[in-house]
Amino acid sequence: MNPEHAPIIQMKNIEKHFGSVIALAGVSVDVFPGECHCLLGDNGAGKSTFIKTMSGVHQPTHGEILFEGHPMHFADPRDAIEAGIATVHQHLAMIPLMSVSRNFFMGNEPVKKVGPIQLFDHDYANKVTMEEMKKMGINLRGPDQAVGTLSGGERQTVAIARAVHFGAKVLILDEPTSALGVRQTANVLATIDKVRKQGIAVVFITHNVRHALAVGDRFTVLNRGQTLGTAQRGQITPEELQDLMAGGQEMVELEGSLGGTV
Amino acid sequence: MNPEHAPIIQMKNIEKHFGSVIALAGVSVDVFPGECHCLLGDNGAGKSTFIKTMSGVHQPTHGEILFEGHPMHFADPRDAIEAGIATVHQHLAMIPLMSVSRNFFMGNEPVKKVGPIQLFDHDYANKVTMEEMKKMGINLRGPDQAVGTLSGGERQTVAIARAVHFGAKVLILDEPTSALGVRQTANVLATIDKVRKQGIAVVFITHNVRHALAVGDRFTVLNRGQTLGTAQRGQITPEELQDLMAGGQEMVELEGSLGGTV
Amino acid sequence: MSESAQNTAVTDERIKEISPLRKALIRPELGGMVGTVAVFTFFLLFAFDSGMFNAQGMMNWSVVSAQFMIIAVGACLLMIAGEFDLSVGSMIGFSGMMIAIFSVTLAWPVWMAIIVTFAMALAIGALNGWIVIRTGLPSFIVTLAFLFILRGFTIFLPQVIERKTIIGGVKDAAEGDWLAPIFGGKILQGFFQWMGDAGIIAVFERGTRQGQPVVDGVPMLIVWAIVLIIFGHVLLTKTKFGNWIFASGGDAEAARNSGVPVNRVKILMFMFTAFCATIFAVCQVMEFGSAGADRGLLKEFEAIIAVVIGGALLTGGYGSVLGAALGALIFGVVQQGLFFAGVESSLFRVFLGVILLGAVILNTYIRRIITGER
Amino acid sequence: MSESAQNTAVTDERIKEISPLRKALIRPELGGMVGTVAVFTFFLLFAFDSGMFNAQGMMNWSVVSAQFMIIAVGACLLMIAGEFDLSVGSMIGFSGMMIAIFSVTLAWPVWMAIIVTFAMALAIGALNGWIVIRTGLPSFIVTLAFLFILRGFTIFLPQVIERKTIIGGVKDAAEGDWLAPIFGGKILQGFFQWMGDAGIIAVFERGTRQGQPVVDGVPMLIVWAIVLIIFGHVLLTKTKFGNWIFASGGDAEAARNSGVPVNRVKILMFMFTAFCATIFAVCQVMEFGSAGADRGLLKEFEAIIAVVIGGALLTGGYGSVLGAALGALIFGVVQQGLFFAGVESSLFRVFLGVILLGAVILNTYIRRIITGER
Amino acid sequence: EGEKYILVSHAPDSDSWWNTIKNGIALAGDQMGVEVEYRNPPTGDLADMARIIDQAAASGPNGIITTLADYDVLSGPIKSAVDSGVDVIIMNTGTPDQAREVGALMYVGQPEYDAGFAAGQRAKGDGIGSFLCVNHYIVQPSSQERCQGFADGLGIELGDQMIDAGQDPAEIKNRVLAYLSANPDTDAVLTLGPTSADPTILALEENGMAGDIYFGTFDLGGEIVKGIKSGVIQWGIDQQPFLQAYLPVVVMANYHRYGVLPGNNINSGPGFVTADGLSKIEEFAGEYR
Ligand SMILES: Nc1ncnc2c1ncn2[C@@H]1O[C@H](COP(=O)(O)OP(=O)(O)OP(=O)(O)O)[C@@H](O)[C@H]1O
Ligand SMILES: Nc1ncnc2c1ncn2[C@@H]1O[C@H](COP(=O)(O)OP(=O)(O)OP(=O)(O)O)[C@@H](O)[C@H]1O
Ligand SMILES: [Mg+2]
Ligand SMILES: [Mg+2]
Repeated sequence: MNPEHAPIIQMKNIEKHFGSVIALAGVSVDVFPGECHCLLGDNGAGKSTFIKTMSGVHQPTHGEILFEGHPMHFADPRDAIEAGIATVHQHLAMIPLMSVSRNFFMGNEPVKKVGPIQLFDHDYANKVTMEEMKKMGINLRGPDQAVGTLSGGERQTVAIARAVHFGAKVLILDEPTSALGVRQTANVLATIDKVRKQGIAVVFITHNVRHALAVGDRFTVLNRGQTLGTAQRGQITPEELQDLMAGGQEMVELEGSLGGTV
Repeated sequence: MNPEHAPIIQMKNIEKHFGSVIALAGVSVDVFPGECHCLLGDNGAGKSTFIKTMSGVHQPTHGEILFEGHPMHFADPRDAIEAGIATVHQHLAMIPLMSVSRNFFMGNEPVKKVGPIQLFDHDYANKVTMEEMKKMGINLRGPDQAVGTLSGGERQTVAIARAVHFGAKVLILDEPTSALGVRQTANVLATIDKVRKQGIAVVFITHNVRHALAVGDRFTVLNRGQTLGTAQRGQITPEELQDLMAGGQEMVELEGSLGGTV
Repeated sequence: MSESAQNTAVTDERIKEISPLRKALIRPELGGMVGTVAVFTFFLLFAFDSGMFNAQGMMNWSVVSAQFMIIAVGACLLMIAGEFDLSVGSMIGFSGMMIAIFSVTLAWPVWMAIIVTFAMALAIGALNGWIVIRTGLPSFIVTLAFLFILRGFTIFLPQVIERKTIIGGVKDAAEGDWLAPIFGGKILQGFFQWMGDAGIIAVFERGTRQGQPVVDGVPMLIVWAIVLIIFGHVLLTKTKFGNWIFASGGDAEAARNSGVPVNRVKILMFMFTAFCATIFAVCQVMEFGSAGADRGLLKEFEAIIAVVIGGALLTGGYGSVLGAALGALIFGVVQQGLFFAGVESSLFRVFLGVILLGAVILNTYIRRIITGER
Repeated sequence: MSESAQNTAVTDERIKEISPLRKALIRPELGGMVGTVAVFTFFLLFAFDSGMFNAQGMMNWSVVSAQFMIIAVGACLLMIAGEFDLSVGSMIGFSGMMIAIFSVTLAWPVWMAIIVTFAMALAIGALNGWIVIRTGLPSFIVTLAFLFILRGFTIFLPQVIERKTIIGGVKDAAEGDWLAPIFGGKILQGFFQWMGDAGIIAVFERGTRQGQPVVDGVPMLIVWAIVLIIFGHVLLTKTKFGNWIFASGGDAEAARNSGVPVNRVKILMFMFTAFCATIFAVCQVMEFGSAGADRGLLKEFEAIIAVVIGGALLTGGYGSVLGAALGALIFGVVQQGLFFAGVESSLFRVFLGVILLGAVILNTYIRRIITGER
Repeated sequence: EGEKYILVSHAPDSDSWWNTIKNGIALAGDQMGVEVEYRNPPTGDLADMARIIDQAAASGPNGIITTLADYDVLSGPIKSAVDSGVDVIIMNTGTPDQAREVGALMYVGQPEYDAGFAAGQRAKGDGIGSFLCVNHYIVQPSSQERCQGFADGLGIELGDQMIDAGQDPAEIKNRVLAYLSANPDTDAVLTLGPTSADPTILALEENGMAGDIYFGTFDLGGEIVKGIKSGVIQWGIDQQPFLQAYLPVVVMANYHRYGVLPGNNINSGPGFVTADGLSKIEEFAGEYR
């Protein structure tokens, strides 16, 4: 981790209002290449909303986004993807009726030329899909299996594999591990680790302190649309982080009755 | 925990085929009142399918279900609900366009009599909804807020609160904590604990070993549609359980690289 | 925890102030209300002296609107339950024809003809619903098939039986029947006579009815419309069953998992739609005394249009009966008003289309402004 | 892990054996294929000697089916993209009328009339799509509005301009035009003449055309149908854009988040539907030489029916162009076959409805048997 | 001066034949200096037409000119209009008796059944024993009366000789082809107006029966006139819709201005149009003829 490197994305004072609901009330976060930035916080804290402004799904009501130092206005997700931001959304971005390989390459279809016409290169797509899914520990019946017939965790894995495969400079993962089994979770965390080491910036949202601590370099905690501050790895103990994530409220009684296992 | 008590639900050798897919290949599980039975297992192991046969959503292809000692055939979820089985499904059972209180009482609407006509008692429904949600640590803007405007975790909490409120004899929770924040998770676990102590049987599906260990009395691990056996609390160490959940595969290398934090 | 809970229950800093007025306005029928005001303002300004607002003119658009309302109530509840019915128009034709065949050709007593027809219509509605439920096909396709089937029988039967496509003489058959006046009669006749005598409304100048008021009562059609609206509104918003209707349309799978008898709800709503269509048909046959193969053509669209103008979502799970009733009112007033305003008749459809589009866009737009969603 | 991965990639004990045949059958057009076989078997058995399968008869139902196919291809792609268009029928009327007005009333060269009409139709299609995208309204409502608006203009314009509702004389105007034969001409005439001379197909025995073969060529309508089917099929299954069509219809939000330009896809599909409708209209006008205000009535339903019979999902995201083409073939053969078989013609609609329902149920049922889903 | 007359028809928007009617009242309106309006139920639903007559009466015109497509449905509204002081003339459909019954001033038109019957008798004279009736608007009662009258005029059963042809020209054409190829010994074809006649002409040209099969039609139009001229069509029955629209306006205007009224009903048809003397018809077919 080179201390001199500049942030690839700077989110400055982002606000986002939905009608009368203020989902984000001024959040600033810097994302550095080669680092995994964990976004933590309570349900409804605004994490998903925040990363959606980063990936072009929402336009911020106020505030500025700098990408590689230049102000950026993403009109829609396509712009963000073209700029090199790959996102796995909490509510999946998969089409249930389409095959795994069509889903995998959706928006990034490989083409082969047949004369003057560009055709979808199904063979290549199928091959790559099977390979990538195998890498993640999922064995598909075939690349033309419909996504709708996969279990929740399997779908999640397809989405992550896809983002990693195309993930250019920034990879955003919104609670990627929440539906995953132990083995798949380990795979995803290992993938994050690998990707980060390749110099890609990762934004990782989770409710699981342990997962965050396993791969995180920086931790930002959101609470009710505001940031409670960013800490670097080593500056904060797991217990402090856990307290922050719960909004600093009295967890003691519960913890006591359940034996500190949360 | 009375050792003489009889199981409330006995699932015997349940098989479930979807066309050419064998989702369950003979799973037997007993559920006891006053106990929390944890169902664990990899993605696609068949956990959701299994509890769906228990709650009347699917009919098993083979096998028998005994409820309080009598053979039971649930033709649809309504039968199971009437028998006293409340379920929170992994894919939520909420209607986004309807208000929280309408959702809360869906299928169990309170009525008041006005002359000969039975009317939906909105006042009562609103009051109860607000109270129950407050108990779970969620503050609603109002009972007539649409569920679609809640965050994922908030919705999950509504579903759990509803099942607990009406949960008669058996409460089935399919990955209830996966989308929840630390505080809400603690709340749900505490709720499971409380419910169990009231003599209700709880079936709890999770991927999180720590959550399972916090409240589980028995642990059944499914793998590829078959059961790897059931263990009682104390008979098994967390490490063994974790290994079982991952299908007993070599987690060592991954664990090593990530510092045992999964 | 409990402290913060109480605290935030009182105020939540993340929520901007919403005025109670605004809150009261966030309801499906809002667009319909605004549209109604707009439409009346428009015609009061541009067609006031065309006779549109004298007694006769008002009765004219009231009756037309009441017609739309009757079928809109059925279509509305069905749409909220997540389905729709394209066979409404054919059902109107079919039911009317059945009554005429039973009472005129077969010379049954009219009350029996009416009751048997209702039974048949309900059975067909149930069949529609049953096929939709059992096959999982979209109701669009199933009811489209019934659109053709019912219309086909409506043309075929009278032709085979009577060798014509119109069967008349129902009025004579209904003379003295106890059930017929409930559909074809009028009420408040004394009141209108008094208004005529008092010079408040115009009276006939010549003919057999000289001296009688031009409008001599409120047709039962209007009474039925009001009854159905009240029934539908109470059913939808105030009862357990209403909650099931919303739930079935919002997400059938989720509702089923929560113990809502979705199949029963949907089938009942198909039957209710058929019931409304039959009320329409019976009122029409009793008023005009004949049934024709062309009755009810395209009425299904008019019902759906009224419901959608009234703020319901085509995809189900959201809407209101009052909104649908206002939609029907708008539709009726616009349709007749265009005639009163003397718009070139071949342009009528163009106006209809533009107004439909305008109303629906306005509807969405207003809803968004007020709820603040984007 | 890698060991087990390779292991299970080869066999998965949780999956029963599926024969390759069965696997090959699991495709949207399966129902259409079975339906086609069933329909042909039926008519071969019951109407073989009615002239349905001689050269003339075959040309008869081929032309009708080709008509359906042309609009079904557009409707199919649009439906897979998650929208549908109720204004197809009105668009057919409108485009035809525009060509007639341009070429006859304004006396433009026919090629110019055709090109300008195509441009207008594409613009209207794009407007349809743009409104749907911008307002988020269901396409049902938006295109229903255009159904009325376009039909209204189709009635209004010729009346204002020519004081008639049928404008004829396009055939004379098209004499010698270079573009018109591409829509109204016939091909393979030499081949058919040869077949007639060789006695393979019958020749006229009386009348003005004695000695000529009863079928004297393949109309361009059929050629267009084939071209559009191939184009649509390749576009949908073999290109990047095809993947976008599926994605837009399957889940627009998810597709958008993945970088698919959903709006562009949908608008283009609306334009393509309008394009197909205009091809239909031009072929018709060139064949019949006149344009009428009532052309294309109810064609939107026929297109949708064909597509759904062909196995597409009304809700989008699933379907096939080949299926839609088979659906159109079934629809055309059944319709004409009933006439050949001499079925009482006022029962025609009843049969149509029953067959529609039967075909769609069969479709679903077969799919379920074969895929094993319940 | 400035009287207002409203003509209400039973035809759906798209029926092209009614165009002549619109042109007829427009011309009469111009010539007489009165205001005229044309109204019709967009889908052809007669119950909607009854509402339109109510509405027309409520808007207070001097007179209403209307068809009487179904006595049961329309007599009530028409009587109300008459009673509230609006003068009514019945045109096109209905019978003189029914017109008197509802209190109309007079009837101008061609009784449909009678016209069909006359045509049937004429065809019988030409040796016809079987026919095909191409009905493009089967739900409308008058369309059926024409076919029925024709069959009765021939003295045969109508049976299934009437087909529901739909309104799409390609479908009409192909259904005619299908029928004729399944029933090749059909003697005659009867069409009910330009909508069914134009595609039928093409169908006959295609299967080579043009000029060979006996072909009669109701109501004139551009293609029909050409067909008569070229001998494909033997005759067209002209009910002179122009007069049905034009005369009532003139009669009513004069009645309101000077109190004069013809003492009898006017039969505008049936007139058989054959290949002789077609020039004026040719010029104005579809517009005033
Ligand atoms: N489209 C929207 N319209 C209105 N309110 C919204 C919308 N999207 C989000 N919100 C509100 O904004 C707040 C933040 O939501 P968000 O989904 O960002 O939370 P989160 O931190 O991702 O929660 P979770 O951990 O449960 O996923 C919530 O109160 C939610 O109700
Ligand atoms: N309706 C269905 N049709 C076909 N296959 C199905 C269906 N439902 C489930 N399956 C298959 O059955 C297997 C078990 O699925 P299930 O959802 O029960 O897994 P799970 O243990 O709940 O996984 P997760 O932890 O990811 O939720 C999966 O391989 C899935 O693809
Ligand atoms: Mg979130
Ligand atoms: Mg599961």
